[in-house]
Amino acid sequence: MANISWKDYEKRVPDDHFFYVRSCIRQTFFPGAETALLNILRNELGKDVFEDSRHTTCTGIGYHSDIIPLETIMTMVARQLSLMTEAGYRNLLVSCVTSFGIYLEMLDMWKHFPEKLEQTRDALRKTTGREFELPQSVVHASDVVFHFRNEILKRSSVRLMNCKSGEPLKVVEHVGCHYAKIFPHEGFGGAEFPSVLSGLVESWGGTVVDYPERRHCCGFGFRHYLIQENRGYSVSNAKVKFESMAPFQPDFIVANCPGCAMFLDKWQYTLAEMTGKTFSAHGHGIPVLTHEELAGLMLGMDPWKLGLQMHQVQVESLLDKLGILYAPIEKYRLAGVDIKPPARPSVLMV
Amino acid sequence: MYHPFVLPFVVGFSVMGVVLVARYIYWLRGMSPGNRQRVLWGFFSRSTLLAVKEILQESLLHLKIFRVNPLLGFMHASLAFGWFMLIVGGKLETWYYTGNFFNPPYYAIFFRYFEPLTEGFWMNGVLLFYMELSLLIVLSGLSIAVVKRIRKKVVGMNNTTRHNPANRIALFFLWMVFPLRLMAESATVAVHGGGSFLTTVTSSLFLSHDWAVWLELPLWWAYSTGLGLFFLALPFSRYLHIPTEMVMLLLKKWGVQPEPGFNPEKGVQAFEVHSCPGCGVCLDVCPAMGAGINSFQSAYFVRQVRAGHNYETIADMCLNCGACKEACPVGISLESLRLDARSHLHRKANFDHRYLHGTMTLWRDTTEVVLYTGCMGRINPKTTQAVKSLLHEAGVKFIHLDEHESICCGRPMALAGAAEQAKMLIQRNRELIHGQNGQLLVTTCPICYRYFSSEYDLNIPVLHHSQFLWQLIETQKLNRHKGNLRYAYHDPCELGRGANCYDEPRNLLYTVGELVALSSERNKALCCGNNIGSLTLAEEQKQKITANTLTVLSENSPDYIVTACPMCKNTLSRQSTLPVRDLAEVMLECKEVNVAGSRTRKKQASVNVTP
Amino acid sequence: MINFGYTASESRHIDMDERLHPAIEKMLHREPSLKECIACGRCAAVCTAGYFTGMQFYRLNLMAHRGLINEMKQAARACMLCGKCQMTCPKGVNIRHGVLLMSQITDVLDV
Amino acid sequence: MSQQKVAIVGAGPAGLQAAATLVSLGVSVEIFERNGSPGGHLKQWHALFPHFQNATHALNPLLNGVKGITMHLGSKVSEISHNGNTWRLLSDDGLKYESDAVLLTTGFNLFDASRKEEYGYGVYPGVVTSAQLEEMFNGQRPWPFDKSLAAPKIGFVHCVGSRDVKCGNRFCSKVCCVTAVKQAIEIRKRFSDSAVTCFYMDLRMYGLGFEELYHEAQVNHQVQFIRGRLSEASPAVSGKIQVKAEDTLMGRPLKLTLDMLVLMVGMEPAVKLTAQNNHLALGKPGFGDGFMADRELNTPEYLQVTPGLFVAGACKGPASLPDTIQDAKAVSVDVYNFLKTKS
Repeated sequence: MANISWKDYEKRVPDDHFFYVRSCIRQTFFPGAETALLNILRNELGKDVFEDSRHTTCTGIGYHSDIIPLETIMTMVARQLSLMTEAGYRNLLVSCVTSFGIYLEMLDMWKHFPEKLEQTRDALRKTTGREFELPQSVVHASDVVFHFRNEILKRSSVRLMNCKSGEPLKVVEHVGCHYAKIFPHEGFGGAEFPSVLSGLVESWGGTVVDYPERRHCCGFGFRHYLIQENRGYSVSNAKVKFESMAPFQPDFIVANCPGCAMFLDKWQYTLAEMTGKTFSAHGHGIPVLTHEELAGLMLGMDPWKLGLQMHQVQVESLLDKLGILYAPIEKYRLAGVDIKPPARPSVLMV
Repeated sequence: MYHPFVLPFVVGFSVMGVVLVARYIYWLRGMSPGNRQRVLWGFFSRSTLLAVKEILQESLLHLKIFRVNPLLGFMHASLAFGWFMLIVGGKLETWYYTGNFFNPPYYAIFFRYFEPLTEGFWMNGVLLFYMELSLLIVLSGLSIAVVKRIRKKVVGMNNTTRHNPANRIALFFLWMVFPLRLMAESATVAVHGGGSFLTTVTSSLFLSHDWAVWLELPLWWAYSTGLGLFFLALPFSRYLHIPTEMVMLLLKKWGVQPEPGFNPEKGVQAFEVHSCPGCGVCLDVCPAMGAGINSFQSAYFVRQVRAGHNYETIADMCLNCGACKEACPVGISLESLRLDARSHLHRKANFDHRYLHGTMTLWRDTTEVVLYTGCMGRINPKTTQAVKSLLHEAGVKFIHLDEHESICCGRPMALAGAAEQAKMLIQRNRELIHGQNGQLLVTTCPICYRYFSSEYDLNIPVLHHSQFLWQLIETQKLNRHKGNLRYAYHDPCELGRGANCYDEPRNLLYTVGELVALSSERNKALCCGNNIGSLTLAEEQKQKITANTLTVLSENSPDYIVTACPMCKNTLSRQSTLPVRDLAEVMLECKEVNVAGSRTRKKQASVNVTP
Repeated sequence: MINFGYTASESRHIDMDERLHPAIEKMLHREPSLKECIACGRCAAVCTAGYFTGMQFYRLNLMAHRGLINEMKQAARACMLCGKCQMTCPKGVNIRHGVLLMSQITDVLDV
Repeated sequence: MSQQKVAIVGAGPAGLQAAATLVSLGVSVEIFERNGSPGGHLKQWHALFPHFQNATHALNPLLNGVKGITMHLGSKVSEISHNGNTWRLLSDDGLKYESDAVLLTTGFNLFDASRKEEYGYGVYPGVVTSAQLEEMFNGQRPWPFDKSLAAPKIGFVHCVGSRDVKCGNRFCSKVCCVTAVKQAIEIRKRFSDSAVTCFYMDLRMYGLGFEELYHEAQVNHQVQFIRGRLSEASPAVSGKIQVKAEDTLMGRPLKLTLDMLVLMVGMEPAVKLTAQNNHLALGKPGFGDGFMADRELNTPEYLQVTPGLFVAGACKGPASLPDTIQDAKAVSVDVYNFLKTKS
């Protein structure tokens, strides 16, 4: 193919018929985001997104903590694919960036070491009696949202602009490392210039902040934060990133991996407690959204239904900027029942 | 016996008296109890007589200046002693005339106005003549002072002190006083007659009778005002040295010790600081003057210390070579004053050498000589090599204490004003030296030698290697034949002025060759320019001083420039076109070659390009 | 501040954005030759105190120029002011005066 | 015999000097210059090291030297061929010329800084090259930062495209270090309270007067010299550039925000001798790839692969202006001697 620079590399994304596999962290910490994505794809865009309740974890947390042998992971992935084959789908839609990396890694290993593929088929047959076929394409949730960004824009009255001043919002986009850094061809714009989120932001009216530590790791990484002794390393990484983006005073951060979103959000509280400093001018911190939550807001979904009140950094200031209406008293009412709001942090203004 | 014109004099004189007494009491009060005891015991002791003798010799006759520069000496003597003669003469006149000893003070000074005509052999003859002679002496001194101000070369001085406004005003009044007296007395003589040789000549030359009648009183007024103003200015100008020096000499004779630390307003140090007349003798001897650097000389340093401000930069700049201290006619301890000022300036610096515990333990059996080459030893390996081979040749058993690593002797820290913080160095070095149980400590560096002998109180004697080599020659442990090489010997400041060792090096050179005479040597030797004493002199300034010293050293084109200090040798050899050697190297080299040695260093080719 | 059982480490970056510390600026004004140091290491090689401790003047000078005042002041304490370094310095830096100023530097180099 | 002719390819300082010398020796000369005007890089330069001599003082004598000599501007020589003992030149605008000898004074191109993308040249407006800075001093180019800024912070990066295998140039371009120090002083003089920092690997102040320049920069202008090659430049707030480098003497990373980053771009041969045009080769290409070599470095004889083809100036390797002018004179005399033997 003509040699084009990575900046303009476009990845092929199928238009329909996805077999969806969930993310452990996303459904645990951001259940609203998960259902929002499915809601958007199925109801708003009318896509066929099939989900088999029997599918399991992709073993990501264990794999990245070195406690699961490779063969086990291969068999688990094979089992997922067998569910997909059974449901008759060929396009795998992955919700979490880490599992996206794992599925691609396994497929890549099978490509280079066919005997491994045979062993996995044999192992799966012995343990579950199942057969599986390799998927035609593997895409991440943010690929799909990026792919249908114009359709979503058509259906949306919201623009990533300050509703009063009309200024485009300054957005920091953070792409999960396993999205394109392992297999550059699997991400829009390759490893160096991933455009899956910046494309979203720019097409929805925002401007992307190009700050010095833009490509720096957010500090999530299972290996970093699982054991308390390592967490210092994890929070220090996030600190480097925040200190580098702070001068640009971004309006919010959008991330496509549940881990990055969660930690960029949670570490702001920890850092505030540790250093007494917040990274936003007014002391509320920089709100962090995942791409599904952003898409949900664009499509007018209720912020509290999206579960944005569960974020560490409150999002009201962002909602005001976007001009999205929300009922403050509903913030902590779940199905009509008042739940006790979380304790107020000492430094981070809520 | 009174006329209003005496009032300015009386006011001036009494104000001066009050101010002086107040300041002296303030300074004396600052003395420690021990010093007070010494003053009380000294007061009625023989040392007071000695002090009076020295006051006569120095404060009045300025004999020290005479030895250095006779014309300058005469100028000071005539001014001081002449004025003293006037005062005594006035006292005698009034005493003899009125018969009682005590008269109003102004009466003696303006006696001539009150009693224009006096008769009798004593009054009109001897005393009158004596008074006019004294006046003439003072005026002669004054005229030299004026000439010095205009063309200092005539008086044999290259530099005179740049005076600040206060000194210039006081100088002006001093110069006015005596001519006015002459004119006033001549006017009275012109009006009433009488007078001796001087006044009669002046009045006939300048003052006709009717002019004199009109001018007489104004002149006396002018004379009295001049005196009064001078006395007013005295306590705040360089002339404060006149009374203060006398008190200082007394205190010193009584053995009063300077108070610890830098306090120019306490005890004998205060008297020393205020005895500096700013005479400028220290300017000519300062090696930096030859290089055109004239901002930090002692005259200016003491003046700023007295003023109490901006002495900081010049305190750090001086090379501390001791030339000014040697030449100072008043004998002010300039070096300790400067070092005290530096320790005050750098009091916040804190050094910590506790890491020296347990280092360099060299416990060996007894030995004859402990050789200490110091920090600079390693920068001049040839000197160390030479000393060692000479010691071997002389069969002396020695240990080279700091062959591998050395601990600084502490003198550089003292020169930077951090003497207290060098205690650890001194203590550790002493332990190591004593640890060798040697009988003698020999060091190749005059800087260390001076500190070992003054600060260390070692249990064995210490010699500089030049002294020890001379001992070896005298005891025939080393013998050399006389060659015909011409050597110019540079006296290192710390060995010559610092430790009073001038002759041994010269004897050594004399045994092996000819000694070239230099325009300034021994205690007047110039500094090599890189003395460790200076803190803030820039590299270029030091190089200029070195260049100037080298011109003196090579003025009679010697074959070798020889010195006895690693610092001087390193510094001089950087810029010298002549080869520079340490004494030990010369002694070693002469063993092989007695005839004119080959010049090892090619002369720098100087090509003149004609356009 | 809550103790989480782990801490965020400070960045090891030297921030060159702020101008030199006023005390360092004043020191460099009083001893301009300090600015000429090219960190060739000769001073550290001949250093008498350097034999026993990690005393290296060129690093002190670098610390001064990078604003690390406390480390500089602490390291300067080992010096014996013997002046060997100054004898060998190829750029004629007045090292003795430099170290003296460095060891007495306070927030404001008052003398 | 008719007057002998020499074709000079390139009207930079080398070409102009060679032309003047040859004409003074009675040889007829024609110059071919691909740009619109003669003078090479010198015409865009402001001041020359080490004494800040104005570039026009060096350029004007060279230009006056070639008055009356035919000069084909804007014509790029595309073909040089040789048969018997006459040379034929073809230029892309259709000129033909025959001569008895050809003197190549094609000189150098400045390294294209965009090939070091991590320095952000062409990406961030504040990143400029040393040549562009000279144009700013000349007023031919606007300053990339707001001149009324209180204390502008300017950084210089040495060895951009030189001594760097990643750019294919192992050689040192010799003159960028001293140029950087000169420009640093000019910046300090132009913007009195600016802060200038130079990131260097070794400071090669090889010539007379250069160390004094370095001394002046350090002591009189407080230029900070940091030994550490710049790793990357990234955008900071309001168009500033944040640079990261390792201070290898301190062993510590350091961070600095700059208003302008000047890249000291190295030299590359304007005409790159490669396999294709090696018939032009005067023996194996010299040190660094692409520079021409007409003889072994230290021996006077020419390799003379094809007699009559001479080379002078910076096309033989990085050279300062004095080097170039001396070389041009020397080679002109060789050309003259060659012509004498031929006729």
